[in-house]
Amino acid sequence: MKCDIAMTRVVSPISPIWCPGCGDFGVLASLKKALSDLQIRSKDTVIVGGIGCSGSIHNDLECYGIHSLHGRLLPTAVGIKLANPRLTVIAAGGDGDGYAIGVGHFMHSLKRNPSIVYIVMQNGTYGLTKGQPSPTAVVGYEGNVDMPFDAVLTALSIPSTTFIARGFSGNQSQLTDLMKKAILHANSNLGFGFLEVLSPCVTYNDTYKEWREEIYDFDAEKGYDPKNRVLAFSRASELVSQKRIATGLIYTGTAKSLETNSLNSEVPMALQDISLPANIPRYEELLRDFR
Amino acid sequence: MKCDIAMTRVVSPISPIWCPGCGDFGVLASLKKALSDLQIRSKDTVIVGGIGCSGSIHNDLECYGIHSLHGRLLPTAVGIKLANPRLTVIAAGGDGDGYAIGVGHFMHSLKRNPSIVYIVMQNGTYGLTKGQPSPTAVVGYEGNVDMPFDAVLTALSIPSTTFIARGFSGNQSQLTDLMKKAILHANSNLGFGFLEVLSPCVTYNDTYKEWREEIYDFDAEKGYDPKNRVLAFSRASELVSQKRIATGLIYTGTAKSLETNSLNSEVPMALQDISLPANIPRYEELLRDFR
Amino acid sequence: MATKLEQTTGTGTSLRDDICIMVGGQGGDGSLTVVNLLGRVFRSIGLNVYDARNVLSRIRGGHADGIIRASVRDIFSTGDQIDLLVAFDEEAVQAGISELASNATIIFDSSKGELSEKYRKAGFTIFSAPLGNMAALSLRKNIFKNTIAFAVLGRVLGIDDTLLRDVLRARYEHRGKEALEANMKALQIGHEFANQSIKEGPYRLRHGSNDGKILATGNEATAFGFLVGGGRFFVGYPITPATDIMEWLAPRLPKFGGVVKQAEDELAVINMGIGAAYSGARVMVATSGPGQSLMTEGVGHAGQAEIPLVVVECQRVGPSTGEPTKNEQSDVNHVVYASHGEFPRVVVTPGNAAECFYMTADALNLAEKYQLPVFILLDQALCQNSQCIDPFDIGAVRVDRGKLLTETDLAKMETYKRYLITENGVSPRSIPSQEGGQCQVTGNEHNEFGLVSVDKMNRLRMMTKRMKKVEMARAELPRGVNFGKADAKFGIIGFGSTYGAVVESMEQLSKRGVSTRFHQIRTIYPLLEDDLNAFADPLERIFVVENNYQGQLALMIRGVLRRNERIDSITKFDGASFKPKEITGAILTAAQSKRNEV
Amino acid sequence: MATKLEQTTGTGTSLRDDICIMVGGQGGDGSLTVVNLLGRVFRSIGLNVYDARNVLSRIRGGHADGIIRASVRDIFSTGDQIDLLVAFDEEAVQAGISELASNATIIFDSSKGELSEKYRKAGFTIFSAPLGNMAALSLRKNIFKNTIAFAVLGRVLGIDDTLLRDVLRARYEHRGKEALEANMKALQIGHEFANQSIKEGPYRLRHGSNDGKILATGNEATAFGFLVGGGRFFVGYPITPATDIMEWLAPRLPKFGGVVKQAEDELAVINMGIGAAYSGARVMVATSGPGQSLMTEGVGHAGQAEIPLVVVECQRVGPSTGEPTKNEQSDVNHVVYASHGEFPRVVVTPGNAAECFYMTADALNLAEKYQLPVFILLDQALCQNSQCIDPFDIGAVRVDRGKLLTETDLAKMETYKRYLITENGVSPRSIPSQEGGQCQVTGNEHNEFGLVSVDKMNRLRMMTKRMKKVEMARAELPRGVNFGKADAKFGIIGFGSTYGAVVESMEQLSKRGVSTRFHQIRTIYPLLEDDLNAFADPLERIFVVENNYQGQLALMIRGVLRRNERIDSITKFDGASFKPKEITGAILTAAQSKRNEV
Ligand SMILES: Cc1ncc(C[n+]2csc(CCOP(=O)(O)OP(=O)(O)O)c2C)c(N)n1
Ligand SMILES: Cc1ncc(C[n+]2csc(CCOP(=O)(O)OP(=O)(O)O)c2C)c(N)n1
Ligand code: SF4
Ligand code: SF4
Ligand SMILES: [Mg+2]
Ligand SMILES: [Mg+2]
Repeated sequence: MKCDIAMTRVVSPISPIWCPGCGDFGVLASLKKALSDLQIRSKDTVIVGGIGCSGSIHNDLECYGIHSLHGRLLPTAVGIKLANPRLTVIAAGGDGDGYAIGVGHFMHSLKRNPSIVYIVMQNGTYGLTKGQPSPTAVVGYEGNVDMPFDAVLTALSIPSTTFIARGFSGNQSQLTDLMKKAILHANSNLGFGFLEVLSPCVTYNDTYKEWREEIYDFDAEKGYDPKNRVLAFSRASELVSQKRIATGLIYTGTAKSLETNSLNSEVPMALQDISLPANIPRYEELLRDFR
Repeated sequence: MKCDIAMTRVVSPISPIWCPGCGDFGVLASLKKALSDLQIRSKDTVIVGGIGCSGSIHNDLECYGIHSLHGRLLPTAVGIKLANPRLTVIAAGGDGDGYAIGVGHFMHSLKRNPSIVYIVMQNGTYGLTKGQPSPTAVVGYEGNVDMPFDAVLTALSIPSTTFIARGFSGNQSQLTDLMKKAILHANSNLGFGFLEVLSPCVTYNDTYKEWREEIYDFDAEKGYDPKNRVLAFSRASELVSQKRIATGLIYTGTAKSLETNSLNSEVPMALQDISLPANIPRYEELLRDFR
Repeated sequence: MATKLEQTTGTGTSLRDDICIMVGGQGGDGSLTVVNLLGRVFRSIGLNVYDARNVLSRIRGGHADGIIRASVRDIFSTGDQIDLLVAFDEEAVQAGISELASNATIIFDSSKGELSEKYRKAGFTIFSAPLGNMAALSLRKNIFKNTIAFAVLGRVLGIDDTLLRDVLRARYEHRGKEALEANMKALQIGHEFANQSIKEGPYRLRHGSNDGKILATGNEATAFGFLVGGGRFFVGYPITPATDIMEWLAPRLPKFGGVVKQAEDELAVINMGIGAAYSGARVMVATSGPGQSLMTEGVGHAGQAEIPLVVVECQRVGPSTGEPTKNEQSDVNHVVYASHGEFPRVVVTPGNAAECFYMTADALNLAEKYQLPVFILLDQALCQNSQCIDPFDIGAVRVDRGKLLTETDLAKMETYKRYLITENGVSPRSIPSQEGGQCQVTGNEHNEFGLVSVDKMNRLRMMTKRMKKVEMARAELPRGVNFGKADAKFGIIGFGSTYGAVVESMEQLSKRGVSTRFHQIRTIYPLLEDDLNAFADPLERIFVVENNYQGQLALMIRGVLRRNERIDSITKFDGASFKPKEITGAILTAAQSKRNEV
Repeated sequence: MATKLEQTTGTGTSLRDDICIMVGGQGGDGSLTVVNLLGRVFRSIGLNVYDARNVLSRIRGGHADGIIRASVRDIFSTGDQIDLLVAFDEEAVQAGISELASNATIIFDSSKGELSEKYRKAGFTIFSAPLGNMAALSLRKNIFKNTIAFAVLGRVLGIDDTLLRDVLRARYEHRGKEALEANMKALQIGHEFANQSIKEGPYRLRHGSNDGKILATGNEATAFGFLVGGGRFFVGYPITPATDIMEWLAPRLPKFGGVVKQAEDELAVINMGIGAAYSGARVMVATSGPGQSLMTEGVGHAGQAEIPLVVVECQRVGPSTGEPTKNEQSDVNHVVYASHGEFPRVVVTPGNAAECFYMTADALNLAEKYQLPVFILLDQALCQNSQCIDPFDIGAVRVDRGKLLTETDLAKMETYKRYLITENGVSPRSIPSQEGGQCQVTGNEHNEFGLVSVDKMNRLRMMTKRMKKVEMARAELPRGVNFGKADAKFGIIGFGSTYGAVVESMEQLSKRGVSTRFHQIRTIYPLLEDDLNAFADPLERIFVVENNYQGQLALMIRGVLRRNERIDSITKFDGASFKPKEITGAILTAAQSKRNEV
């Protein structure tokens, strides 16, 4: 990401920890480009990383970065956003992080519709812990017996979801485009920009080839209407049963965002004057409740 | 439940802790009837309760009962079933328990398809903690701003779900019927019998009247095909957008059960001979791995 | 159906400057409403009150009672015995009988039959009437029996009818005309019946002069302290006995530009809290034991990532789901030691509602000044029992945000390092949106920039930096308060709600010729060893009073006190708070026996 | 490109009965493979080995190294210094330099340039060759440099070429013909190059007589102990350094009718474990600090509901995500005190792989006999370092399921009470499917039938019953092991992997004229106070050695030891294990200075 301030002044991002060829490089590149194209200032951007190979992505950008606990990046990101809704908040982590240990928060974020972006780097495995099956693992992968979780279908099942997309690390231009759309969605206070990225783990689950074949790109389909939830569900389901994978902007709709629903102050909480003198008279009023 | 052994010999179930009129009485009554009609022996039945008003239901039956932690009844139930798949395992708890703190386990249970029954007493509120909004609370209830969670839609989004139904505590005969179906489904090793029950909280959220009006009963619709997942989703979604609620047997399908997938022994783990002498030669073989 | 008020064993009127009343029946009988009304009455006549509830973890049915004590003096316990019992059923008498004074009065609802002989002890005055039936008959609702009982109580206590009416009106005024009228009628019915039987009530209350005082529970005071201390972001998940804090704040915080969020579970609670605090808001979360257990990983994360955060832990009976509505202090070890690895934390323990207010406001400062999690450890009795205290001195609160940088500060810096190693371990903190403060924050071990590092030297320096903060904070942590005689040979150490019972026990002991000194601990981690030793050095024996099984505080104190063979443990773990006489008894017994080596 | 093997500063051959070798480079360079191969070589010549890894929490890249020590004696540490370093890059030399012996040998891969002057200390013997380039040139893959290095190592150590070939073949035999051939070719290339430069290698190894020994990590031994102890249900969630246990069991447990499940998180892990244990299976779960934090509520539940459960906690550097691959012992407080409320638990601490095996099998008995959670507290070094030990004596294992009822037992009973109050606190247990054993099990406080109760008397009896079990278990908990001279004045107390370094340090101290006695704790909760005091009484000073910052064990011991001013803490918290000389140094320094009051 082309930074608006001198980079070394703040911190020299380390080079990514990923294996050569890891899909996450593509995610990072797209994210950098999207932020830079949208001219979002690094000082106003917070990247919230999960725990996993993917969850180190915040280290490689020059924004504010916070590494949350395994599976907890979404509540962390929501807290950040509520305290200061002016920020561009991007949570980015792995599929184990998001769909296994963190799936409860995923469901509730889909439901609350906070105006943040959530990027899941899906690789069908737990990379950092050396290749155990993640919830998206296919049957047979490393002894996995469960049918894979399809986050797009599940996101569609939550009536308040507003942005559901899937990209592929191997398709940079589409991925960058989807990232920009997700960021614009969130930054326009429209709600939760959910973007799953197929991001192969070349070391433990190299799926580049399969995925290239399995992808069905809705963006490329003329006349596909991403505003129709039921249609999106039925089309995506159909693809799942054909062992294919829907990509592109799959659904976008409207619902009130969490910030619209919960916040009533012009000044973000993080920036308010909380000093005593400013508030004494109003506090004194509350004392009455105790009389 | 008409018990097959003298009840006082084991334990006198206490009388339910519920407020007069609570929907949970209806759930208990149906469950008793279902177990008794199916002639399932109390010694082979385990009821796993959650934490909440609803989560005390195991106390009022004379089977084996275990009260798990708030939100953890599903993993507890799955552990029980895996250790002894011959048991009839019924997890029963509240909507706060199941869809808020426990929703991660709900998702993974839907995915794994364990052959247990899961009854959620949905009342749109946290009864036991005095009426805060639960994930199914409607917008406006006690300050709730989020759109309600519809577990049926979400269950439909998981490709390996095999039994999805919704009953109403105010409709005993249908409820009993659905319970029997769910139990038979699980006990035939077909997988997860998910049954949400609309069970009004008369104290904090008395929805008897509204729900009677809002219910749309698929069981009553001639020609409704519960085998078509996409159709079920589209019909149920439509009802949601009309502020109506789908009830009845909404979906049933097939996928391998967790037990089929994971267990390979005739004798349940819980009943195996684990004494040393029986196994020494085979253990000795393993010693070789360390040479 | 007999509707007369029967009185047995009259005893004449006694003038009281301290009285304790229990009102009990089935959950939903409205016992707690009577307690609440009595509180208003007592406060109107200048008395201090203290109340406690004894309810089940269920919404309706099952025994439930409330206790209210009124006194001309400051009180922070329900005392040793119940003088007056209002029982809506016999189960309530059974529940109260062991605590009744030998000359107690019982107002008994005989709708389901007269009180059994076995409860009619000599010395008791018993007023018996079918209150429920009377209510059902005249007002069609059994529930109005509680207002009838309130009327009878007024007479028994010699309270002016007008005052009762005023109090009742104040409570029901805003609940619709119908409710108000029915209750006023119930009051009248009660009075009429009382007229028939009670000529002169058994009690008269001395009026007090507590007009300036306010009434607050520890939870309310904590919530208000948070607001006044500049707290703006509260996130919680319902759990007894912590929920009140969320419910107090919910309608109020948004008026100050803040937000109250109910999360999906306590894992989300602590991590949303971390996010908001990192973002720059002043944050508090509150929970009880089970929720605290789920927050375990999160608090360690806050410690390691150096996030300022206040966590209120409202203890109840554990372990596991335990007894949700009952009192205990058994999470000391848990908040002091929980979470893997080692990180700085502070645990403070207010002893009454006033301290809850001031110490919460200050906890926010401590959290920000030292960039660490600060726990406020409460217990159910402190959380939920109402108490009379001096009005909160709002002007006395300070807001100190510590080394929080401004953009101007940042502009002057060559390089910004979030985890700069400094003299006192605290690194200047930027918040997102500040130009030049961009940095990495992580729960992995990291270098000064916040980048992951496993360098051994770095590890040593970072651990030392972080742990040092606790030592640096020591000087401004809430110090223990000493009570009692400077030359006493017996010492008592306690924390939280035991404060009230201990103080009364000291008086009792003093009357028995045993003079004592009490050190009320207000920072339980780190223990302020110097203060403790200074307190303890002159003492021959030290009794650590706490509501748990193991004597958790006692064990901690043994680790830091000189001559620790002087320490005895006084514990109670049956779900109830200490009564003063229980402490008195334990100390007297111990005083008589020879010193036992614990 | 120069492909000759350059040697600087030859030193002649030294005959060793103990040698320590480090192999380092970037993650993915195959350093650990070389270590593994060396292990096989050394064991073939009858030596004991002990290895350790130093890797980052990433899959490829970044510095990674392995250390292997071989000795004719029993060894459980990597010792004090590295004799021989194989460095695939200069970073590896930098990483190892501070630990190199003054007369160390370095085999350096010069593909990216010669080793800097600053690392070429006098006394070092340096063999330099472009190993990577050689591999790339001849075999088209840089990665074969590790096999080339292995060949060179063989010559440097004076190992017979045939042995190297056999070992290499054994490893690659099952990985396809191509891999095998390429590696054999690499070996040959290495040997050819060595032929040119190394006439006589700097080392000769004395052969040992350890043929009967096996090689195991603590994790493998724990997993096997679980299986032999009758464990059939294992559930986990991947986390370093615990995952190996799950991975060892995954292919093996199902063959015995058991199951290994990977759950969605650690909350599911502990609760599935509880369910399966309740159901009647023998259950173990394993995790590291972060997962243990998430299990906090669950372990309290197991304690309260009286569920037999074994929890393995593989400590790593904390707090929070910390340093996942590094060694620490900082979760002592956490496993001993975590979870709200009070419940019985046991925490055992094996010190080597043999103890891991036996103590895990026995932990299953303890859990079932006393119906409580038993923690096995390991640390990364113990978990993952391979060590040579005597073969597990399978016949010595006992399976004791405690008071587990049969249907016949139940048929004889009038009434079955799951939580019957008994002499020793243990209630006979039924499992589902047993007729007559139907009952309620709950984490709420309950009566003997398992029905929820808040009765005060019941609470007192139930708490006492449960807590008593720990006291009852004491007699059969793993006792500490004493080493050293009975008349020593200096004592050492430690647990877990520090065992190896302590034992070597004692020898060093003895050579310096300081005789010591060592108490290796194997039950850390409850502390076996009598044993500890018996050990400590004759001692003048006691050093508690542990890998953490606070001296957590030392603080616990202070609470139970007589004359606790004798206690000193020796801690280390930089992510590395103790070296014997560090302990020796600390004790010598302390011995010289006057006794310091901790
Ligand atoms: C509570 C907890 N449990 C387990 C771990 C160990 N852990 C670290 S990363 C990871 C999984 C990573 O998988 P994923 O999120 O898919 O990321 P990837 O590495 O594949 O990008 C796990 C289980 C942890 N850090 N914390
Ligand atoms: C970890 C934890 N957090 C919070 C609670 C408090 N709690 C008890 S019941 C309950 C919610 C009950 O709601 P629901 O599951 O809908 O059951 P209902 O009472 O409505 O039947 C909560 C939050 C708890 N017991 N444990
Ligand atoms: S292990 Fe897989 S996910 Fe992790 S960095 Fe390597 S390729 Fe990427
Ligand atoms: S509070 Fe509501 S859910 Fe609970 S018992 Fe009463 S009616 Fe039922
Ligand atoms: Mg992944
Ligand atoms: Mg509910």
